[in-house]
Amino acid sequence: PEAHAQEPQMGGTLRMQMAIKAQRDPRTWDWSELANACRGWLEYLVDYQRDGSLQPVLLESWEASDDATTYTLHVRPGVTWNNGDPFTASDVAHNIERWCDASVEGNSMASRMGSLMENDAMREGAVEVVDDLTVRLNLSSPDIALIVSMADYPAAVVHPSFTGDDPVANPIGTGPYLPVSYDPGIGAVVERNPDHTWWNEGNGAYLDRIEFIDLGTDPASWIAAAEAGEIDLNYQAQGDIIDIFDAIGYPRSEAVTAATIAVRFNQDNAPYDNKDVRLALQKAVNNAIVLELGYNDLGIVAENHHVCPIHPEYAELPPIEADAAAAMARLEEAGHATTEFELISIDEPWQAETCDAVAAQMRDAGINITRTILPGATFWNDWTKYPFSATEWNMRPLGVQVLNLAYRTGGAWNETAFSNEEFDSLLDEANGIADADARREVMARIETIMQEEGVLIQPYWRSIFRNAAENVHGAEMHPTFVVDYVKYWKS
Amino acid sequence: MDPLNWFEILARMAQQFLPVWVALVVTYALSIRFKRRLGLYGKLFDSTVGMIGFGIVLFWLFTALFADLIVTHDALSQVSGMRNEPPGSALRDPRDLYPYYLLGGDSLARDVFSRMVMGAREVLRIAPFAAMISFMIGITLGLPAGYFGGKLDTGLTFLANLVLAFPVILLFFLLVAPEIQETIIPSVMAGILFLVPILFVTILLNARFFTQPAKRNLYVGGVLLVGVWAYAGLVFDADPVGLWSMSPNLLNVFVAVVFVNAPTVFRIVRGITLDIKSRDYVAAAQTRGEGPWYIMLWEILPNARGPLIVDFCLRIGYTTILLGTLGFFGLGVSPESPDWGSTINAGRRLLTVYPHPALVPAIALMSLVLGLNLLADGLREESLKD
Amino acid sequence: MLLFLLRRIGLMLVTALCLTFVVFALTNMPAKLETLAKTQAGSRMSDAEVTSWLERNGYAEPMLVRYGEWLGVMPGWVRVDADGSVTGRCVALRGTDDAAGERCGLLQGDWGFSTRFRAEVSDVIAARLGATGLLMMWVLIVMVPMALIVGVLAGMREGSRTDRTLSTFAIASTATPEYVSGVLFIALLASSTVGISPILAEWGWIDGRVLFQGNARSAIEDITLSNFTLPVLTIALYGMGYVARITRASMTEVMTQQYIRTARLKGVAFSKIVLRHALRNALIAPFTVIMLQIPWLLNGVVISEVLFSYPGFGWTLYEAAVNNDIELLLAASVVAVVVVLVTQLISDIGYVYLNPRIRIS
Amino acid sequence: MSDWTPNQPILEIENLSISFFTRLREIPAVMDFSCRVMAGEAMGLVGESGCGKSTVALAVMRDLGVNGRITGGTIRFKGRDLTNMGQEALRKIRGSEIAMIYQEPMASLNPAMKIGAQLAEVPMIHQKMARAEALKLARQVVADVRLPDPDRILDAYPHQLSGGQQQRIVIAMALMSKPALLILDEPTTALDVTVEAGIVDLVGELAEKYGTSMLFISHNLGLVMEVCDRITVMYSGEAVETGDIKDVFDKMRHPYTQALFRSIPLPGASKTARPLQAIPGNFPLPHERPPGCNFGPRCTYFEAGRCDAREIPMVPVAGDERHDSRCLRIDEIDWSASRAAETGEARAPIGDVVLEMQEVRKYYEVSASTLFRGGDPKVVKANETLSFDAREGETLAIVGESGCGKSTFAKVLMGLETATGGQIMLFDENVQSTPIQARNTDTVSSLQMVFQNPFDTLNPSMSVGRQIVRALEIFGVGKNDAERQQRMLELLDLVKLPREFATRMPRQLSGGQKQRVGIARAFAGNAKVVIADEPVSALDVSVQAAVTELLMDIQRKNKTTLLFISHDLSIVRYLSDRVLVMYLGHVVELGTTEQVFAPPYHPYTEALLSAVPIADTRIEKKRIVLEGDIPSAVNPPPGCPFQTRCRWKSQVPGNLCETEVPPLRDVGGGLQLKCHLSQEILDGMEPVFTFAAE
Ligand SMILES: Nc1ncnc2c1ncn2[C@@H]1O[C@H](COP(=O)(O)OP(=O)(O)OP(=O)(O)O)[C@@H](O)[C@H]1O
Ligand SMILES: Nc1ncnc2c1ncn2[C@@H]1O[C@H](COP(=O)(O)OP(=O)(O)OP(=O)(O)O)[C@@H](O)[C@H]1O
Ligand SMILES: [Mg+2]
Ligand SMILES: [Mg+2]
Repeated sequence: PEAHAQEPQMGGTLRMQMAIKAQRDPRTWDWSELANACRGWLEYLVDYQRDGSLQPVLLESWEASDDATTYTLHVRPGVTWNNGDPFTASDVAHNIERWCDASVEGNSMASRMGSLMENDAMREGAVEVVDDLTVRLNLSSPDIALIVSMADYPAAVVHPSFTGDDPVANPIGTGPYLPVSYDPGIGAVVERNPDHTWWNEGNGAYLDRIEFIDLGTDPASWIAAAEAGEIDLNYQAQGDIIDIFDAIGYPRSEAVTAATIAVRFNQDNAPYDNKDVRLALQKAVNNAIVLELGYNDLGIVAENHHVCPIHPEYAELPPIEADAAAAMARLEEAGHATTEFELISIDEPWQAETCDAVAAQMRDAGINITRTILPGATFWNDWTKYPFSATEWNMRPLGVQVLNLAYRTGGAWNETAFSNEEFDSLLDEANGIADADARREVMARIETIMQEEGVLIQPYWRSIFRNAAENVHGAEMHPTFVVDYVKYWKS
Repeated sequence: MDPLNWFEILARMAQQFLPVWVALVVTYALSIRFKRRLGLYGKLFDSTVGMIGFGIVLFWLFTALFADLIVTHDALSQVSGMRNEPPGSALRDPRDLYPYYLLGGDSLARDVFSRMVMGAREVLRIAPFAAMISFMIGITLGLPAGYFGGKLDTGLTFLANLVLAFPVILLFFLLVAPEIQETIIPSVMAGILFLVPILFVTILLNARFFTQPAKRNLYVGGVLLVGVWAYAGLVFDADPVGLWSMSPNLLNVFVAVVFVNAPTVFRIVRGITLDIKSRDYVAAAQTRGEGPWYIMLWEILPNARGPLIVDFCLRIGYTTILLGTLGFFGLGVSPESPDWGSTINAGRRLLTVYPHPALVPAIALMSLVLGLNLLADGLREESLKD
Repeated sequence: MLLFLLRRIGLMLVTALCLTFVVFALTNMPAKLETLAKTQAGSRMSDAEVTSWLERNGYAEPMLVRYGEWLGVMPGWVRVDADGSVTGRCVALRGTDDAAGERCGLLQGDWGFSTRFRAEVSDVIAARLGATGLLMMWVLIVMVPMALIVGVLAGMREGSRTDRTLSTFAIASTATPEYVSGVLFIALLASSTVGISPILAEWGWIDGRVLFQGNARSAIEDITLSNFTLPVLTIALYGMGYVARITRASMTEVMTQQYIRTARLKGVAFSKIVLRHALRNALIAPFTVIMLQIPWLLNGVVISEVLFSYPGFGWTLYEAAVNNDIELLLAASVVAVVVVLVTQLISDIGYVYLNPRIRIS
Repeated sequence: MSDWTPNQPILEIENLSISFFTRLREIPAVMDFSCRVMAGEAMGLVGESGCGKSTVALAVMRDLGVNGRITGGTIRFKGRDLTNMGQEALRKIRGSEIAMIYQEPMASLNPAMKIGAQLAEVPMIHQKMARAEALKLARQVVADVRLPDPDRILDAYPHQLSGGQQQRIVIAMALMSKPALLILDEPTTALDVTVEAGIVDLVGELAEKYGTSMLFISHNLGLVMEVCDRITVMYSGEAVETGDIKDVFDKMRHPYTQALFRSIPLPGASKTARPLQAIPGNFPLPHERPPGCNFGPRCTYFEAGRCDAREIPMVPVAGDERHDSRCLRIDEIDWSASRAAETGEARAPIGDVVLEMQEVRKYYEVSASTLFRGGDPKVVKANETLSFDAREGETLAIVGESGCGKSTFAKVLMGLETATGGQIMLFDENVQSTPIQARNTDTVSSLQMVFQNPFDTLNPSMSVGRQIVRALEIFGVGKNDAERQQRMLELLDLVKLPREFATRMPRQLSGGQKQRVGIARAFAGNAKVVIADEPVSALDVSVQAAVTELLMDIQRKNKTTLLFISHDLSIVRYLSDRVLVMYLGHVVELGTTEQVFAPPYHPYTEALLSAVPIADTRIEKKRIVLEGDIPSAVNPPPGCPFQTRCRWKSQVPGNLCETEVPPLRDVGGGLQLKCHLSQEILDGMEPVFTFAAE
């Protein structure tokens, strides 16, 4: 049976619990679910693998210059769109241009393409179509994360005719599947496209049909559906839910990630503009206990600097220690012994629980803290402005990526209002070092600054989990929540 | 240490509840002794159903009162190693803490027993108070609507029906939303809603004592003083002494709950008023030349108390359920609050493996509502008998 | 009769108008619009992006104007972009550029567009109402006879042991809110680890892993005993106690009436007294209550549909509220008002037909 | 079947004791009650409210409810003991051999069943008759009770019939299977006198026709006299005297019976000449009965040590057949001795006009049926052109059937409603369109009202004293609380209530006591004019007398003008100076009491008088039974309001009665009539009452 199990089996219908949200332009996607539903026909230039490597998909290969300012992309030959058009270098260029259009609200790709942009649009000459199968990118500044960014879920490659908002309504793509139905909040169905020859024929597209079932956010109903045999796997399970799924015959698969929760201060708001306050609050919290109580010990302890041991450039610093008494003393010194702090979080259970655990630690130390939990819809309205709140950060393959996004002075997603010249310039420097080991030295200093400035309490790096029935294969949890159902199969 | 068995758990819980038992015994002994002199309350002790119901309600009431004496742990503190532990589990490292989690730990390693006890306080702090304000509003509007009739009645009834036509949950989603919390809407509504009780008592006393200005000024002045003080604290959070205050969140919940309940009370009061106003003693008051408010508040209202008290009991129960509903939709009061609704909702996810964190507050909530219902039933039965 | 109906319909319209305006006002507050923009166009948008999105999608006009647009008394908004493409409320709804500048609101039969479900509101509501209609039908089929039987049996002989037992049961059932009973039912009947399902499965009494399904999603396609029992039971149980108590009260009252005594002293047997003399009179009050319960059950429907993820009207209402789907919410409130007032109407008319005392005079 | 023969008693109750078991105590409602009804006999059962009349009746039906139990004695029906009969056997007897008729006709009929079905049920159950046949029988019985158009009635629901018609249906239902015994528990109390007269006639006739025995329960001695052959007087759970009607009425042999008769106004009684005598003290509650004779504490012939020593047995009265009394001193008392206080006080002098009403009209607008037919509102003409005046110290009685507009008039006068037209002058002040809130305190306090229902006039949740003090506060009497308190106690004295009643709650008072408090409250502001809207009609006869006397007393003392509204002509005759007879909102007759009660009469007054049952064997009465029902005030008949029921109509030439409202004209001596009848016919009218013997 062992050998038998290795051989992918063709056919079958897979039913997966996953939120189905209203579709829109891929570059503005803000939920991986949006991308996952479309992965059957919208493919990517490159894929990020579970093991951390990058695998070329619509590209065959690429090269970067040493200083990471010039990239040459080789387009995979023989790829066709499902309407029959061949896939060429100009399609690649067209997509990059789309990504660079910052005038589209919510286009998050624009923030990743900064080195190719100028005035909210693609810089003249940034992208050169060398020939039908070659594209050259000329960067204005070094960017080691450019190719990795192209594996991010909003970087789905669309046909030049795609204008509207909805990739389901007009599903022209290069992949082997086609959408059958798509009802936000209810579910979606994709089926294998019989009229299209997929470039990677034979290495996937095993399933005939995939049904996504949106069961809402309440994990109890996922369990109920599983108990009733209505789903084969879930999208993601958290905390005790994982155990329950285990118990009812849906074993878990784990992905160790650099995804985390940032319990961050906004330095524009008093009293968090006071570094002593920040450090005192940090000191009151034992990250290991937060991991245990807030996240069931399903991850690894983090060190308040937002660089993960699995990042290639991670530099190990001396361990941090919690000390409730010292924390309170420091707070007293800063004159905030009786100040009432308010920790805001979204209503997502694991985040709320983590914050509850953080708050409980602070309370144990004698700090006066209250909690506020906001529903998702409202939380995101002001997520960068809350004085003291927790934000979930998905994993980025490189350590510098999140730092660039979230801690650089004036960054759009800089929710901490952290502004430190040394940090900014060190980050610039790191961005230009393509070699990870070389980058690590700069990183050590960057991480230290983060800790010394008390930018955030980052209790842990979370592992993420998926439970699937035993006859589902290839569907192990992916660190960036990729559901590449093209590769899944059922026995 | 070994975990406790069920017998030990029960024994230890009974021990923790000692203050409640004492208070219960004293109350019952006194009440039964003097029941003939205590009017409707005394009659309650003639009805088994009523006594059981009252006992349950009183149990929770005393639990709320003596919560600080009863709890074994802080309701918010989390103890390492106690996540989802079953009832009777011993603490790994008790130090100076109570060595057991009597009813186990929840998913955040907090003591389920203590949370349930503190939850009683949380629930009994809001529900009766909200029901009371609803009643005052329903009464203040229902009396004139029933008494004067005409356009006023038509208008108020339309408004009441308007609110009643609103699906409760939609109303909650619209009113308890955090976005609304930041606007002035809750404050304005609270401003209006909390004004009514003050007006109510003022008119009540004025109607009664206007023939004796000295007394009237004293009473009304006193009421206004306390009223304005509480009002400033509750609505504007501007109480100089700091006795009265309400978080915007709570205020919002409060306003929403009152808003949902008041129209129903209005309808009941209006109906009773229509009935009572045709009685001769009302006519007698009219022939004395009494003002309409005196007649409404002193002639009609006291005689409507029977059904109103019954409904009040039911309404507290209903409000408790409503608060739970809010918790169910994540709209509840403060997030760590041990109130039963949110606790049930939090515990329900793990129900199939760790039933205790959800079951304990669920049973508590059920028993309180059941008690209130039984009490109302007993009261209804006894008030009909004479 | 006609005049009466017209008056009622008029009242309904006015109520709906007031109500939708309140809903409109509350859902269109700046903060809520911001939420909408973010759920629609990306949760991590900047403020400037939000403003421009709102402007481009017609949310920037004054609220009254937009309420007028929704009603259909004002022409829908139109926007001509620099590149000449025309967008607008009616363009989107009708699908042609010609419609720009027309009125397309409720009066024209356009219920608007649901931002959450990306579909015409009328389609969404129609589909979901159908689903809830089925649910309600089963709830009533289960609840009403059970409640009436319990109530009549209990009220038949006040104070008897049957009465005490059944009344306590009825009270307990009203004291158990849906979110408690639903949860208990799932734990008890729909879990393969606790409750009775594992035992039954072990004995081989049930084929699947669980007795009933704790999830009713599959009921949209095919209603089965297994997937529909729990949601129906959950709603029915809470309402049942209430109706049963009303029936009991009504029955006990009727049983003390003179005419029952007359019948007894005429020599009518007890069972006949209950069936022929008491029942009809006793059922007048519960009838009204049952009708008035229907809108009240909506609460339970929302909870139960969300709990069992059954996409009906209650679930839609929840989703619309959570996602600030303005036009869907408005339509849902109109439906709610209509349901409330129509049931009231039926209850009034039914009362008259059941109660000969009013009918003839 | 037992060996019962028709010459044995059909119902024989022996030493019956019945108790109700409440949570607090056992209430012995009936003790040692015996009574015997022969075939074809009508037995009357009289006594004060609460003395156990209904309990006896229900015991015969074996329907005492969950907490009632027969604790001793036997009830034999046709020789069979009912007390230990099984349910099934009982069911066979109920409705077929014993039938019962209750006080409230409306409540006795199932509102949701057609009359026909309810009637037909009886033979269908007992004789297993087919439905069609049963309906035919029903039709016949309905015709027997003289209901017009039986087919329509069989097909109607109860509410479509008037009260009188309903009561006839109830009687019909009882007669459906020709029962041997008919129990009637106050069958006419809820009905108007004119309707009552019809029913009483009917019952008598039918009993004769069907040969039914009757147990007739009533507190109205007059009624009992008209219907029954024999009577049993009950007091506090036991029979105190029983015998033939004539024997008991003329030669009563128990102090209670005597006292009862003295407290009802008989023709000839008058407030100045032969005042009523209330029985002193209160009726004992069943569980607070004194030892020995129950009536002892209230009896003028009470002899301590003897009457309260032991149970008193029933003893036969010498010289009479089947006449028993429960009195120890039956042979010692001089039963023919006239009453102690034979002379009443002189009537108060009558002063100036204090109140004058001119052409007062009150119309109500009512929108018809609320639900289905909206549209045009209808007008209820509750009062039509009322004109009269009242003087200081005078008692003006206003009589008329239910719904004729008496209370409306009172409300208009009080200012609770404003008149539609006309003038009301109170002490030369026009108060016609001034609602009460706008009147000044003096006017308000000088014009007060005593209400009909004693159980309703006091706020149940305020102590008696408080309610009086509140009136004092409002009327501005007294400077401070202490003074008002003092005045309140004086008022309690005035109405002869003990002072400790001040702290009692109304529910701790009996009906008569409540009514006294109501009176005290009305006089709190030294009222000059008091309107009493049926102040005693809800009270027991003996209490009635006491309250009436009290009102008279106060009137004499304060020179109050009393407007006494009533439908009870006996009491009106007893206490009023002048009488105003109303019919359908119109004043049909107005004159002094003597004038009104003697010919010439308005035809309506004549009928009203003849309908009054008189508990005096010496008086003979003309029987005039009014046909038809009282017309609705919403669409009154054209012309004379009474023309639809008037037996004199044929005497008026042409169709004057149908077309023209007659004017109110003086027919001599100040008597005013609203009638088209010519003076000769009026002068030729015969008196309704004649004293037979004298
Ligand atoms: N179900 C009962 N429970 C307790 N006491 C009762 C019950 N029914 C009657 N009684 C008491 O029994 C006594 C006799 O009542 P009953 O109804 O026979 O009087 P009644 O002579 O018919 O009076 P009325 O003229 O008012 O009808 C009263 O004191 C009453 O309070
Ligand atoms: N508020 C009102 N609205 C409409 N009609 C009324 C109103 N009050 C009284 N009526 C009508 O006016 C007429 C006279 O009523 P009123 O109460 O004066 O009669 P009454 O002589 O006092 O009768 P009763 O002896 O039954 O007390 C009745 O037909 C009654 O239905
Ligand atoms: Mg009686
Ligand atoms: Mg009246």
